Amino acid sequence: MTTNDLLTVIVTIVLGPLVGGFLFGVDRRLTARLQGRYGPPLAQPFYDFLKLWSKSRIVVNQSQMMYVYGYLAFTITALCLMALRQDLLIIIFVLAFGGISLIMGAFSVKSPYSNFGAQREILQMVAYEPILMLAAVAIYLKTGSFMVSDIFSKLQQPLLFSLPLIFVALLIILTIKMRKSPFDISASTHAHQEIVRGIYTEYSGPYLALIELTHWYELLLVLGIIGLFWATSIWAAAAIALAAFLLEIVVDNIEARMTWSWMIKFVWSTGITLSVVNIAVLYLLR
Amino acid sequence: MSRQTVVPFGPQHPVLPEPIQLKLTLEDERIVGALPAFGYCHRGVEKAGEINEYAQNVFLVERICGICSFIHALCYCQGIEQIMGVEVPSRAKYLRVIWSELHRIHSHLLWIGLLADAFGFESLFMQTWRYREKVMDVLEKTCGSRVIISTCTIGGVRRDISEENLSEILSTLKEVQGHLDQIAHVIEKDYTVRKRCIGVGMLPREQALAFGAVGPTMRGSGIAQDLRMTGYAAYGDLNFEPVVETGCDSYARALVRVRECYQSIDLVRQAIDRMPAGDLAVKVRGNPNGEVVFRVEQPRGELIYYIKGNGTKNLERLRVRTPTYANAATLLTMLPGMTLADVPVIALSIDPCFSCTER
Amino acid sequence: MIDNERAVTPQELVDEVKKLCDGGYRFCTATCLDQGDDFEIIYHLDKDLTMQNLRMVFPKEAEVPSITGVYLAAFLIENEMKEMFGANIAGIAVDYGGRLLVTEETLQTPMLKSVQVTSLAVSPNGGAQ
Amino acid sequence: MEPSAQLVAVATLLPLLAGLICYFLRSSAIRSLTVIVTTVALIAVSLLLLQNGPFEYSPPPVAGLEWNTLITVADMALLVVFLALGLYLRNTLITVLALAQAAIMGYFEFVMGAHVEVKPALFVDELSIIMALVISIVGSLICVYALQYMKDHEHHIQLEGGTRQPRFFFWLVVFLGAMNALVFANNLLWVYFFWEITTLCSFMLIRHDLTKESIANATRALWMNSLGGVAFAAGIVLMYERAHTLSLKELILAGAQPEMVLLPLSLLVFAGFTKAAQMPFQSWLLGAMVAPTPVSALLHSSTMVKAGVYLVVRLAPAYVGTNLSTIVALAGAFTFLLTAVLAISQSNAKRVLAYSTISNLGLIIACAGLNTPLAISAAIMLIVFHAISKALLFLCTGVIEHKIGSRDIEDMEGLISRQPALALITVVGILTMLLPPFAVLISKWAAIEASVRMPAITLFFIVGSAATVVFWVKWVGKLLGAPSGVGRRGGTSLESLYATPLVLLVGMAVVLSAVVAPVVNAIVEHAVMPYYKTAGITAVGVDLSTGVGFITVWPLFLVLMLVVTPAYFFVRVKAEQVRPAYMCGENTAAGPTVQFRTLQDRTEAIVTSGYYFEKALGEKRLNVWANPVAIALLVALVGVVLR
Amino acid sequence: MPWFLPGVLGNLFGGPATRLYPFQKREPFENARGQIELDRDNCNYCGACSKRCPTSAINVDRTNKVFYFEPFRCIICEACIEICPRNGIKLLSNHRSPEYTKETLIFRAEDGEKAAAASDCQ
Amino acid sequence: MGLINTARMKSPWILHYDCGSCNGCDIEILACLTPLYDVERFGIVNVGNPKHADVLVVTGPANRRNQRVLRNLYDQMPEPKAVIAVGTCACSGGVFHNCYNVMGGVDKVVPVNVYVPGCAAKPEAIIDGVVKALALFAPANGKEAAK
Ligand code: NFV
Ligand code: SF4
Ligand code: SF4
Ligand code: SF4
Repeated sequence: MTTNDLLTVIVTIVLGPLVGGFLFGVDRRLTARLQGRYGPPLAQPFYDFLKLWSKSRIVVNQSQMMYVYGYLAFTITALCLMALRQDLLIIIFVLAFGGISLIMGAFSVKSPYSNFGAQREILQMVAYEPILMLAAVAIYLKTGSFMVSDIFSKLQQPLLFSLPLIFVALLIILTIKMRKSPFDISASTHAHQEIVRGIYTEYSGPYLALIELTHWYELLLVLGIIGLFWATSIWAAAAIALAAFLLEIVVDNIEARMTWSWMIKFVWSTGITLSVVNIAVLYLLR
Repeated sequence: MSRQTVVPFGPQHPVLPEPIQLKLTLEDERIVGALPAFGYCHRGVEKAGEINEYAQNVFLVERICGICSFIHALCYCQGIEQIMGVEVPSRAKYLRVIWSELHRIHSHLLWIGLLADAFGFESLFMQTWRYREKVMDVLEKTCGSRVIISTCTIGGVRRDISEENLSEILSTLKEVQGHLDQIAHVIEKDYTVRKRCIGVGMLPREQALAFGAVGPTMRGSGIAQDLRMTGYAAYGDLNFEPVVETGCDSYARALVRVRECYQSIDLVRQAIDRMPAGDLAVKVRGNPNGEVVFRVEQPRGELIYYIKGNGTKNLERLRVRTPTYANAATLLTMLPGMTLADVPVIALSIDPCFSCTER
Repeated sequence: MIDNERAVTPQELVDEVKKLCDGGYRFCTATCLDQGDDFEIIYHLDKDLTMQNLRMVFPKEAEVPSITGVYLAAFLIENEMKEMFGANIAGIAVDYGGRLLVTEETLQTPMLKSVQVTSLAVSPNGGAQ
Repeated sequence: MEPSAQLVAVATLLPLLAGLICYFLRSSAIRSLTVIVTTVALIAVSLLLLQNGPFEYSPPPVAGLEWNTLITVADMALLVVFLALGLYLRNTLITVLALAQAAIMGYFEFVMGAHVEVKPALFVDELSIIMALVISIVGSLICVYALQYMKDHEHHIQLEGGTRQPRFFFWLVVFLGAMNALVFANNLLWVYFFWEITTLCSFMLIRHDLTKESIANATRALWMNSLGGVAFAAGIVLMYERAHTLSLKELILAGAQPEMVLLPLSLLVFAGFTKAAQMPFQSWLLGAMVAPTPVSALLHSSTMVKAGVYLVVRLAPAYVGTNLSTIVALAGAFTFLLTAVLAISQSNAKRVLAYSTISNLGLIIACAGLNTPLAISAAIMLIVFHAISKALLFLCTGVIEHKIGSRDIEDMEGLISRQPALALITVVGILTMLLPPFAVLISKWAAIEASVRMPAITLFFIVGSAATVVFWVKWVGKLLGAPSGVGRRGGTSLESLYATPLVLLVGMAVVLSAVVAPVVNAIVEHAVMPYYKTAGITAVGVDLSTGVGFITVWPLFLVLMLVVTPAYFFVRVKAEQVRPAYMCGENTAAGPTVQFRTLQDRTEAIVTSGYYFEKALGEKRLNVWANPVAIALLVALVGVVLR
Repeated sequence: MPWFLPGVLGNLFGGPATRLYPFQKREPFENARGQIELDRDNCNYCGACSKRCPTSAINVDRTNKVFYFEPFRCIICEACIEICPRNGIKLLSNHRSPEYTKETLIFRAEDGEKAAAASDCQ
Repeated sequence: MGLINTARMKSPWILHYDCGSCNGCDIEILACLTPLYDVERFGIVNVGNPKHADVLVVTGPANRRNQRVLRNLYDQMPEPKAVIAVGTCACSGGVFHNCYNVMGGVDKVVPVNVYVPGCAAKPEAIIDGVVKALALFAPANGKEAAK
């Protein structure tokens, strides 16, 4: 690890939440406007975070909080790996570790709603993991490597041109990861749901604050993956990620929440088909 | 080893606006058993109705529920009027119709919003409630308050609607109708909405009869029955047909309510059109003696009041059977076999109101 | 006296209700009244907006049959009558055991005329009401 | 005799000796002592073998008899045993299959009159050493565990009459010897002999309890493996006829074999499939779980099924780049995916583990089919790390079953508060199967990166991995789901004969993951190099590189430490911070039982269960088409090379 | 699928419909039922309103001429206004503001124009 | 502490519980969330889970079965927290004062910080009530919120 790498890691850890939190603020405000409301201030996520952080700690049992640390730590790790331009598959695996840690946390309390949330989160994971990995495979087919660094160094043309279908599939994944309708299945950000807050039900106060924080990092990471599709310059990448982000917010507001069975069917049929077709075309044209 | 899950759904639950518990037994997320536990809203209104003076009861019954408040008062007043043989001025009758129908519109719009919230369509919820506020404004303007409008009294009504306000009602309704078109369009066309409602919570016609369903729940199963056809208040003078859908599922019930909004708008227009001038109320003297069963159509269906007076200022018995009381039983047949995600949709599809039910 | 009313005995009740059910009637509700030594239950049924009422009078301690065998939908009201009046209705399909609406801490069988309810509103000037 | 040869002799013959001691000296103390001594010896021997490195050796004749002759005679005797078993069990299939094998071998010996002299008789390369390590370390730890387990077990099932343990340990220990011999042998005939011995051992062990079910399942295992035996025998005959050699070494060092030889190869691979319980043969391994848990652990981790994949991986260089290879990859990947999905609908822990084993074996076989240096490295890594974690999990399940009287995952709810240590080990065991930075996942990563040359296979891998997450995480969740409150409750301490193997295995699983780079460097690279010229996965310092991807393991471990250490050791919760779980407001006070108030104000217990998707993913639903597809793949396996 | 797209975009570009209460206050409607107030000039402490009040929010001590009013019990039903023979009670259209404590307002005849005394309600 | 107090005042998450009300006040609370009143302007979110809530908004007169639920919900909320009783019912029992199953105001069950009168309480009044309650989160501005 060089000093440069270390610097990247530190910058990612420090700046990540600022950018992520701001994006969440934009999300809240824009959503409100799309609904004809005035909406909260842009800094609302930071207020929420601080408030949650300052609340008294209540728990259900004594091991519950450990998993939140895991969720946070591994999500940050995944984001850092991304910033260090490491192996895409490893990034996906590490991100999954974060997610599984949260699931274990939800399971670790005997609570019906958190149990539902955890089960559904597993299903969500099952839905999106393959697509993420297929995207990695498709990128491999273009760059000959799984390294993010090679996307930046080896390509003349944005990935979007050769992987348009994969990109669409990733947009579906982005909806799941951002917990937006129609896929806010295991827990939605603020909307009401049959499973209450699902996987977050039993976390409160500072632990919930950490979960919010993790979301900020996580959002950046998935947007980062989206950004890879126009990685000719960092600004182009940011622009396409932002566009995708805004698109998700609009989609969230024009769809009802679907059920997990529909989600799996849809993501697997549509998402995997899109990916497979794209990969097949690439493979045959190679 | 059991692979079942047994959980309480309610009384406090974000998708349930009211406290009711469903004890759900699930396999994976498929419901195999559902039993409702009541009593979280029970106050004891029927007994209080025997303690209060019969005239005070108007204020009590309109607070049985804040969503269908006016029609409760209407039913009670008409019942007492029938026992006492009071003839109500005809302007009062028309005003009663107007407020009833405005109440129905606000109740149905409210419900559409809640349904949207139940399947996570937040913006549709916001949109519906945004336009519902127009109706609320009209109510506040004409009655002085928004939800418990408290304008019905024994012998007539307590407030008048000026010509100016009548025309404002018309223009507001026109605007609301335009927005309703948009909302109805989304409900009719949107894939996700249809997917979440069609085939969810089936209640075939025979079942609807056997379980005693009423109101839109019953009309969504293809039974054309609407208490307004009996012609209480001024309904006898107005033209309308019960709204019927034959889908027998949550979607059909949603469509019934959407179409009833249009119907109500139309009824208000007709009533304003034909409204005679005249007194608002007649003075009522004496105490009721005798019994009556009176029925009116609430937004949720048939409301039954059984009133028995004994010649004193206190009633002998006041019994209220609200539409949800009848519809609640259908949950027992609609829930099993569906999934957890459908629970809010199915529960809402009967438009439950437990403060009415438990009184 | 209300419209379309007929008296039934507890023994005939289920048969009568069954007949109406077969005739296409929908069960609306039932009303229980405390008449001193007797209970009076009026069953309200409806067909095409006309109501048919069955009035049944029976001594308070007598056991009467449930009609949930015919109309399952009657389980709520029967439970309620059992709970609120202490009417002895046997064989309700879903029996809440007298705990449908009220809890142990509430007044029991509150709808009986003999049970008195006092207002919670205590007048500030020492009860000059 | 050179030192390595002595080691081989100990590794193969000591178990036989120990088995005989166990069988004839029926005292439990002697048995325990024997098993423990054997364990220590085997572990030492295997480590020494590792230190000495590869070698070749042909044992001198004993008492004037060639080893070849000895083994041929023993082989024939074994077939007679099978025949007798078939008759005794009144199972025509077994009888016929035994007859078929006898006929083929008889044809080979007498009609073809082949007298094969294979030099060297023992061919011990890095792969053999790795296998020996797995067998000797993991396998013997299971035997130690079995000492305690069988005591509890016989108590548990209230065995009448004398103990049947001598018999049990005889087969158990002999199994290890046979496996060791199998991986050292160079002559296919020898391999075949030891192959059949493992079949016999497993049959004996599966039916050990002599219940109706165990006998039936043992019989199924026997006929399915006999089918593999027939294929093996036929493969040998054809191999000799077409390639004129039965030396593994020659076969694999020569690179891809001419097309003619692919048929015998495919038959051998077919035999490997039966032993590795690949679909459609999965039922024998699923049935095998009726046996006492140590048997399952042994069958699933270090012996039996590993013999199957060993053969497939071993022969891989001989069919590299052929259609056969593609079909092997497809069949393996298919089994990987389908059994992972099938595991989702299971709540019986041993069945979940069994499906997971089959699934992982499928992955290994698919890697063999991919047949690149990277894929083979991944396969070898999987063999090792899967064995450790899977043995651990079976052993845990066994203990859990004895502690709570059930092996159903739903019953294991909240084990973390009932048996904290045990639950923790189980959870770690599962996580080592599932998550980075643990080695099984690192291997899987390598496998996926290897598979990209055949994206179709990648698709199977990816979807299968997703399915894997479902059943593991569900299980972990059950173990962890503790009621509200603070302070550890209950939990008896573990008997040392349970604790030692468990702790050693979990330690190995974690430590080997942490040092995976040096491990790869020390053995895996060398196991691949000779046959493929390049190393596949390589260690770059503390990092691993697949050529197309790169991972540094230590930062992940660092993060893991950062999470677990403070949370586990420093954060203490006070009682006043505890609130009951959310139950829509109808919760009762926090405490060991989780209840809510419901109808009639009664309290009732919350019941939470995992999702099993029985209707959509149950065995009934999937097997209907999955088995035919698997059979079709098998037909293709032999079919593509028929000429 | 995007049937609601025009709706949300209309909202976005049409600007929010929000009334910025409490920064901008809307005039209450005429005759809105905001709160009731005793008009001391007209009241003669006859107690008719107290008898009619469905919530017992009004208590009148006729002998001492004291009028007790519990605003947190009142449902603004106007029954007292309708029954009062002397127009003793007025309806105000602005709502009563929320408080940290529930207080009973006490109007004594002898206090004349002085503001009502308040006492903590039990 | 300044920043924290600001954050607390700017991010009150509410839990709405209907404790046997007539729905009149409930729909007015819901109306507060909708475009015309949009209390999210103040950072208010209706979370529907006591563990995430700062402010408990209760309607209804509290009946005997419901009171234990209310108590449970209150206990599950982390400190600092506030309770707002919305509507005459929640303040005192209101029109249900002579109903046998009514406790008469939620302050019989949990400590109430702010009483919002009205039947039904108007959205404006509810907003006023929330603003009053928020003052409690900054101890300098009002009474100590955490009791
Ligand atoms: N159920 C009911 Fe009501 C209505 N509509 C009425 O009687 O809402 Ni609360
Ligand atoms: S307000 Fe009117 S009714 Fe009440 S005491 Fe005064 S005068 Fe009498
Ligand atoms: S407005 Fe109604 S509740 Fe209020 S004091 Fe007058 S009568 Fe009583
Ligand atoms: S205060 Fe009035 S509107 Fe509010 S809940 Fe009570 S009765 Fe209903």
